[in-house]
Amino acid sequence: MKDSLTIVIGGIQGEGIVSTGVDLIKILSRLGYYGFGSRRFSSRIKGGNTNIQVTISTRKITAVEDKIDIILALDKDTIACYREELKEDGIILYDNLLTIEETENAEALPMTEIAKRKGSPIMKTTAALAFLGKVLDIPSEILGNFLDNRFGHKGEKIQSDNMAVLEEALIYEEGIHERIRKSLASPMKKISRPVMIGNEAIALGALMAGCRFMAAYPITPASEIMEFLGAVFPKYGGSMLQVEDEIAAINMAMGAGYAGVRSMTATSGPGISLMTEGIGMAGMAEIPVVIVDCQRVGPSTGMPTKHEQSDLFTLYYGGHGDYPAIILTPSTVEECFEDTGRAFNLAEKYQCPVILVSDLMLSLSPQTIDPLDYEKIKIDRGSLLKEKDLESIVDGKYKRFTLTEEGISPRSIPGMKNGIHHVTNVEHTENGLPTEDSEIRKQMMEKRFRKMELLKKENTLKVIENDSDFLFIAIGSTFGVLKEAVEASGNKVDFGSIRMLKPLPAEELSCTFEKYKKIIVIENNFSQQLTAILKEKIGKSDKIEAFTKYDGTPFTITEIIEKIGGMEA
Amino acid sequence: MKDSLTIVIGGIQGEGIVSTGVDLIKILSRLGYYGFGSRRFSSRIKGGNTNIQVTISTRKITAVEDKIDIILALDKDTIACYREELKEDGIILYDNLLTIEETENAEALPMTEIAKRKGSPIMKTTAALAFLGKVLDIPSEILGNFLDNRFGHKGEKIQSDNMAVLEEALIYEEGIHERIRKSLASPMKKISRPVMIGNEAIALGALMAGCRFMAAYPITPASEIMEFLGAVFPKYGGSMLQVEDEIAAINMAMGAGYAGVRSMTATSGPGISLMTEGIGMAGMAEIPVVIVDCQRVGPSTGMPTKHEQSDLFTLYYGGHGDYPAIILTPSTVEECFEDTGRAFNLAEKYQCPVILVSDLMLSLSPQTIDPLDYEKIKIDRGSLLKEKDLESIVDGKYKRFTLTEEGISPRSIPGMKNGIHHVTNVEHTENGLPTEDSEIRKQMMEKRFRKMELLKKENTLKVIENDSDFLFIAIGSTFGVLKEAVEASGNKVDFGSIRMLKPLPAEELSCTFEKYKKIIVIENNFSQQLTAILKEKIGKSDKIEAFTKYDGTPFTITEIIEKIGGMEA
Amino acid sequence: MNPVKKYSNNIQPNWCPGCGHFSILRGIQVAADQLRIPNEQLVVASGIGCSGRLSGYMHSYSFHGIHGRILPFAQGVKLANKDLAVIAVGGDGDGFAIGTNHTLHAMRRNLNITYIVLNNQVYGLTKGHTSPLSEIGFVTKSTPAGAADLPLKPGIISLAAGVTYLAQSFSGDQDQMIDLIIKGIQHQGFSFINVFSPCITFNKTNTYQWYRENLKDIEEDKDYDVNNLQQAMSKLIETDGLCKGLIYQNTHVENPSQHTIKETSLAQQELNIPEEEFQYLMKQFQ
Amino acid sequence: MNPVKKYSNNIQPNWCPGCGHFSILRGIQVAADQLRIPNEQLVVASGIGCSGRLSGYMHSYSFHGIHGRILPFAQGVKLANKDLAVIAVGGDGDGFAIGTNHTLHAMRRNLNITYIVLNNQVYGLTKGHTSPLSEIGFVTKSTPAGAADLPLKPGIISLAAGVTYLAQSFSGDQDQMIDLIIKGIQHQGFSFINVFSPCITFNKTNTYQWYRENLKDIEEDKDYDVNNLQQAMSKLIETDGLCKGLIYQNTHVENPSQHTIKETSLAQQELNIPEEEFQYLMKQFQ
Ligand SMILES: Cc1ncc(C[n+]2csc(CCOP(=O)(O)OP(=O)(O)O)c2C)c(N)n1
Ligand SMILES: Cc1ncc(C[n+]2csc(CCOP(=O)(O)OP(=O)(O)O)c2C)c(N)n1
Ligand code: SF4
Ligand code: SF4
Ligand SMILES: [Mg+2]
Ligand SMILES: [Mg+2]
Repeated sequence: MKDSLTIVIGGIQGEGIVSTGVDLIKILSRLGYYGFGSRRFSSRIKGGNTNIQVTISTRKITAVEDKIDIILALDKDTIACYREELKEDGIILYDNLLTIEETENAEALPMTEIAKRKGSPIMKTTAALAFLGKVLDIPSEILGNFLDNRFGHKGEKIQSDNMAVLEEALIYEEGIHERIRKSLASPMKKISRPVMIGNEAIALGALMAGCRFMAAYPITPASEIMEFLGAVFPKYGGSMLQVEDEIAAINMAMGAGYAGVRSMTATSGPGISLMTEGIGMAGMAEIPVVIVDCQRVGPSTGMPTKHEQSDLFTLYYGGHGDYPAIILTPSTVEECFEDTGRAFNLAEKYQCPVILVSDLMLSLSPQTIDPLDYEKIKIDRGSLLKEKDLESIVDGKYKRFTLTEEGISPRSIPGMKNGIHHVTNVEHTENGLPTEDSEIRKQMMEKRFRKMELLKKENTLKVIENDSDFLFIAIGSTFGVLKEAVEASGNKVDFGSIRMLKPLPAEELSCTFEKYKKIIVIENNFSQQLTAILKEKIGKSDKIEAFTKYDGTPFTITEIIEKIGGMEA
Repeated sequence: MKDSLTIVIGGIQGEGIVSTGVDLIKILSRLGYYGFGSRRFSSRIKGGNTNIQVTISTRKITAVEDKIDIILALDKDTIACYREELKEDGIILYDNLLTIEETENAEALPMTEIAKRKGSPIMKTTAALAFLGKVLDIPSEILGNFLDNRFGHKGEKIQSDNMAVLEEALIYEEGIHERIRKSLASPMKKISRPVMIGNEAIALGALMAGCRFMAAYPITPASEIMEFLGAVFPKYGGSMLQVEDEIAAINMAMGAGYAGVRSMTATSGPGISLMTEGIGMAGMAEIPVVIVDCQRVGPSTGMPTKHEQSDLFTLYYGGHGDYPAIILTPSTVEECFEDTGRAFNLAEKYQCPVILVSDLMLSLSPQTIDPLDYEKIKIDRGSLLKEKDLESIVDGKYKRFTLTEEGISPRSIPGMKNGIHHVTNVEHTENGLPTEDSEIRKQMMEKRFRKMELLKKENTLKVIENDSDFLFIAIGSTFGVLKEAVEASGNKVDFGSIRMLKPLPAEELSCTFEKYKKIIVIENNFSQQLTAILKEKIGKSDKIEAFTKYDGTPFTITEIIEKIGGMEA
Repeated sequence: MNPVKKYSNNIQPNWCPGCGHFSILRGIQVAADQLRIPNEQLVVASGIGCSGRLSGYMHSYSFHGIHGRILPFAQGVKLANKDLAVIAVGGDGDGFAIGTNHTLHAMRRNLNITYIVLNNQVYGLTKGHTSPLSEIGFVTKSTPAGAADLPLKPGIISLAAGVTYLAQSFSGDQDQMIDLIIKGIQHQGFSFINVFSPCITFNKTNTYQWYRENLKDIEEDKDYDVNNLQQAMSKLIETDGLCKGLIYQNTHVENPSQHTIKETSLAQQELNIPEEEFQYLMKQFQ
Repeated sequence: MNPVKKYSNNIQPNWCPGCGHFSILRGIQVAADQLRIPNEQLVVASGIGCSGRLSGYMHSYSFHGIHGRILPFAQGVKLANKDLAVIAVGGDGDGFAIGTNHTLHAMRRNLNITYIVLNNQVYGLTKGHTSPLSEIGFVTKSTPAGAADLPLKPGIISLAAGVTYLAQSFSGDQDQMIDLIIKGIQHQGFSFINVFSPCITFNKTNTYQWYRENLKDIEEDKDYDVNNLQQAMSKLIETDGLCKGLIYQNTHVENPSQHTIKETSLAQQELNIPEEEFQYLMKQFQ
């Protein structure tokens, strides 16, 4: 009986490999287990190996484990890629149509064969799931129910064929699971939990936060956000448009934001580069808008299906001229949900662009989560005026950019009587009219940045203390790996994450950093981007150290454990 | 007899005010004086006040002085704007059509009147020049020759009318200059020197460096570069194209660079934001290309005709993913010329984008320079292969991105036999083919950044030592103001400039900074951009301090003198 | 009230005296008045250029954006609040150089907004550079040997992109212009009005005089059928784009992107989603 | 040598078996062979998309750029070295969504290059999103209720932009395609070939079968005059863009932007300017 098991499911791209992995996580989540899946895929549609590594556990997990208990192979590459990582007692289940070197621990199973016989070859993943179910001792009704449901909307034939494949596989060689059973300890609570990827949590967060408009251009690994909202918006009176490019997307989102709708766009690195000018406009014109960046490998087209965290510099420092912007950096699926909610509130409160940063692993890794908390998202529209607030104002005299102490100017939106005003992206007066007066220019710059001072007081660092002299920091999906590594290494170091990167509460961080001998920043990029931002803002250059990886793959738990070990020496 | 004089010429935009100022500098430069002009203009075509402040001196100067000796006013605003700055013995010469409060030091002169009588009203600037000539004791043949030449190509009528206006103004009230003469001491050498703006020096530098292609989109304050090259290229077998936008400009320039021509584009902030993706591609595909950024006030459309230095962040850190780029920051017109030459050599040597950064004041301020040195630009095409170098290579086996020790891979260009290769902006092998291999990815990232290590050894800091504990640093046009301020304050502090911002030779800088109590960085932006970059790269956060101005106007000499004074206390 | 006063914020435009853009500003003001659009229900959004300054002279909600991107912005406004009257304004460079992509896609998207191009066939604000609409041989600071490339014809391009309302007009003919703007605003879908608007400072070729001599008035042709796409295209090809009047209108095309929006504007939607609904959504993830 | 071999770098394309793009790759290889273009004189540049992978299978100089920007890049190559044969390749999204601006301006600039769009009316590489060329009602991941907006018609748009060579073709008809690519390369100016190229994975509407049934072959019409712009436009409007063959060619338009370049290519120019010449230039500043 183990507390956790790690399974790799691999095969040819385009044959439903990833879905099979997600199905497995969902099925086990219904039984009360937690699962986490890490995908490996290529920038091609069909052909080539793809796989998903899934760790199932009795406790909540935030990354996959490195060593593998079961390889389920629908192609040869999967075995070649993962054999090295197989544990000593690990097993390989493979389609018996593959010719591989026979070994003790390898079991040939008639996956395609059964699929062909009872349905069609593509249903071999159903057979695969059945075999996995047997090995893992999943009750067959659970499997049956799940798949019945899953194929329900695909038409009767597909549904019944799949069920036939399932049944046939389940009765194949009854005793197999006796021989190679991999049993998991009982879950703590036998409750069914949701399985989500970060992008779904972001989209759901946006919906709950009152976002009702999205304009976007497809790109890996961000497209799921537009797909989700495109599907659900009609029901809630919202609208998602796929537009001609990212420049149109950000500008259309700003137009909607200006006109009073909570609006957003989502993209990845190349799209962020194209949105640079637009984001600056949101800063200057004080338009609330939310931009999601799901980072992938750069520079340029880079490795579109691989993981990296290398847009931090451009998000933090990009865009000509100086303007305020807020950057949130959630590091779990739950935080993706909550921080998206927060993003829309901040955007309206501070009237500026808010960027929510994810990364490929956070955006795309399916995982069991504890049910999301409805209460976590409360809509607060900031200083948005109501028509009655404007009653006392003489028509034409409303000051859209009035210089307030906090820097925030109450905002009217088109349609409101007495709130009429001009907005220009040229430097402007309180009335919003263009000016070249140097005194006004100075005041307006200071006003726009004054807004950010308020935010700097908010808590952004989360630290889990283990009474160590070393603090490990990571953002995005890397935090999940770090967490697992620290726990696996016996909680030897303190660790944490920064949830709001900009404005960076330098004082709070400085204070916290004071306590440590070294701060080790773990990040997936070459230029030590997060480290550099911390050094610039906080100083203490000698204390802050980067641990980076930039080969397109996320950190493994082992790599971080080794780094933790190294610190002790 | 004074060593220097400062004159403001002002009037309505669109009436040739700036040209009159430039003419004055040119005329005096022919006599051996140095001049420096600082323009003030609006983002409109006709109407509104525009003016140019000109300092004339017997020694080389790099900024205008603050206090004014002569106001030459063709409108009332000019007087209102500058009266405060007039020295005690200063005088005002104004068009007698203006109704202004009469004062002791103000002289009404019939500028428009004479222009109308002898030619047309627009020629009042010629009358103005004549009156200035009289006050400054400029020999009338010199004036005559200059203007004759100047209007030569505008047609006979315009030429002769202007000459008539000149004559009439010169004979008007013979004795006037006796009363209000402002005499300058004799120049050191009576030689004629060129008058240039930074943009002309950049364009000329590009031409001399072998640049033969430019694609660009017009924008203030960069357009003069495309205009100059558009005019001269045909003669030297080059081509300048105004294209549909900045995205096309950078991509077309890259296409030409890839195909073996030294090529460039030039723009300002908004264009830089749009080029962000393209610049990253040059980094990834290792294409030599030169991008000039003439900074203006941001963010967004900002103040298009005002001065700022606020693109440093985006140039330094902008663009998704990590890629190498070189940033040069000349601070005088002469350096604009030389550094542009250097930019093209660096681009080919290091096969990456090279950004030359200017600012509105450096780009547009007309000034007398010492003749540019032909020898300063020597074309070096780096590791560009010749067809014969490829003879031994088997067709199809050439490795465009071969992993060398220095990171630089010898480059073939289309048309070369045996040099055939693929280039992709996806991560690639040595052969240039796409790969998702994490080991190769790592090697390629390291290769691309290894190139920059070589450059970090090059000297980039220029420091003028005055045996002080304080080092003042400025880049771009601010350096010129700093220089004048330090000299005027009696050389009380050390000062200098950084000529290559990226890669920043952190070691050299760190070593130099070690010697000082404080390093004061003077810059025109809100976010202390240069200061932040230095802090990030060099540490020593407590020593480095920013002195900023972000109201759209450049520093005055007095402001910096005061800051220098403050350091002593 | 005087229609111009009603929609003017009393700022003196900073255009050169005689600039064609004055006439278009007035045209929009008069049209808004005749249609009795409440000031607060009107949004005038403009790009960057001399033309872009127009929005800054309106007494209405008005927005002065960045170069070439005003159409996506204006569409966002309309999508957010379908009850607003949205007019987008820009220069020929704004709409047919840097912004061409958005111009075409806005036309095929066919939202119910009006787009007016202040077409002077030159870049005014940058002090005289060539435009993609400048004629071959046009000498500017950036084309010292004369513009080399075939000019785009906004009318032809927009028909090709599927525009459902196309009119061309001239700053020197206010009456027709006002009429065409009114019809454009009334049109249910995307209306595009290309107004030839002389730049008296930097375009010495396409002057008021030149347009008077060269623009053919389509309304003089009694047989002309504004609903006939083929005929409209032929007329434009035949006149090399130099014609004015209502050239084409198609009232049968829906604007479905906009129809995804229910009766209530997005900006007026209830934002709070009840907890049961949330739990229902969460169920999908099990 | 086998023409395909001669221009192939022997990398197995990673397209789905049956993808229309295979046929176009072969078409380019055969055309290059028939025109005897030396491998090292050929530059094939492509955008991003499944289509964009094409350049990576050529044995020639080849470049795989960024999404939507391959035409400016390809024009830069040609301007730098007019002796090269330059073929730009991209998807329908690449050329008519994000890249539309460049597509139109490349056409009016009329440099002597060939542009081939691998038009599957869908985004293949992002796994099935709508394209601006998708038909109304087309259901994709991003248009669950069906595409809402009028599709752009590449043929109509390009005629409107002044293209001097326009052909449409079909992956399922290699012979005609090769012929049209050859003629396109031979055309002195910008040649555009819109090839309908089925995406068998994500476009279940516009299949091989569908194109076979719906594409009208212009070459069957003996009276058709390829030099008549009006007729070409009418034909495209009439067939709603669904026709193939050589649709329009204009051999009378110059490509002057290119003519600014002297006999010698820019890439072969002498770069050093003699000192006297420099001094002469400096004199202008006094
Ligand atoms: C991204 C960007 N590029 C360039 C500019 C500079 N610019 C301002 S207006 C303009 C063109 C103006 O021409 P047009 O659109 O025809 O308007 P007009 O001034 O003629 O009315 C340009 C290139 C800018 N503001 N932003
Ligand atoms: C700036 C940018 N935005 C988005 C993407 C993602 N992307 C890659 S290919 C593509 C579209 C592919 O469609 P198409 O051009 O029609 O080519 P196809 O794959 O159908 O051949 C998109 C949106 C990108 N690479 N770069
Ligand atoms: S420059 Fe031309 S377009 Fe601009 S305001 Fe003057 S006349 Fe009008
Ligand atoms: S997804 Fe479509 S376009 Fe892409 S390779 Fe497969 S069939 Fe071809
Ligand atoms: Mg214009
Ligand atoms: Mg496609």
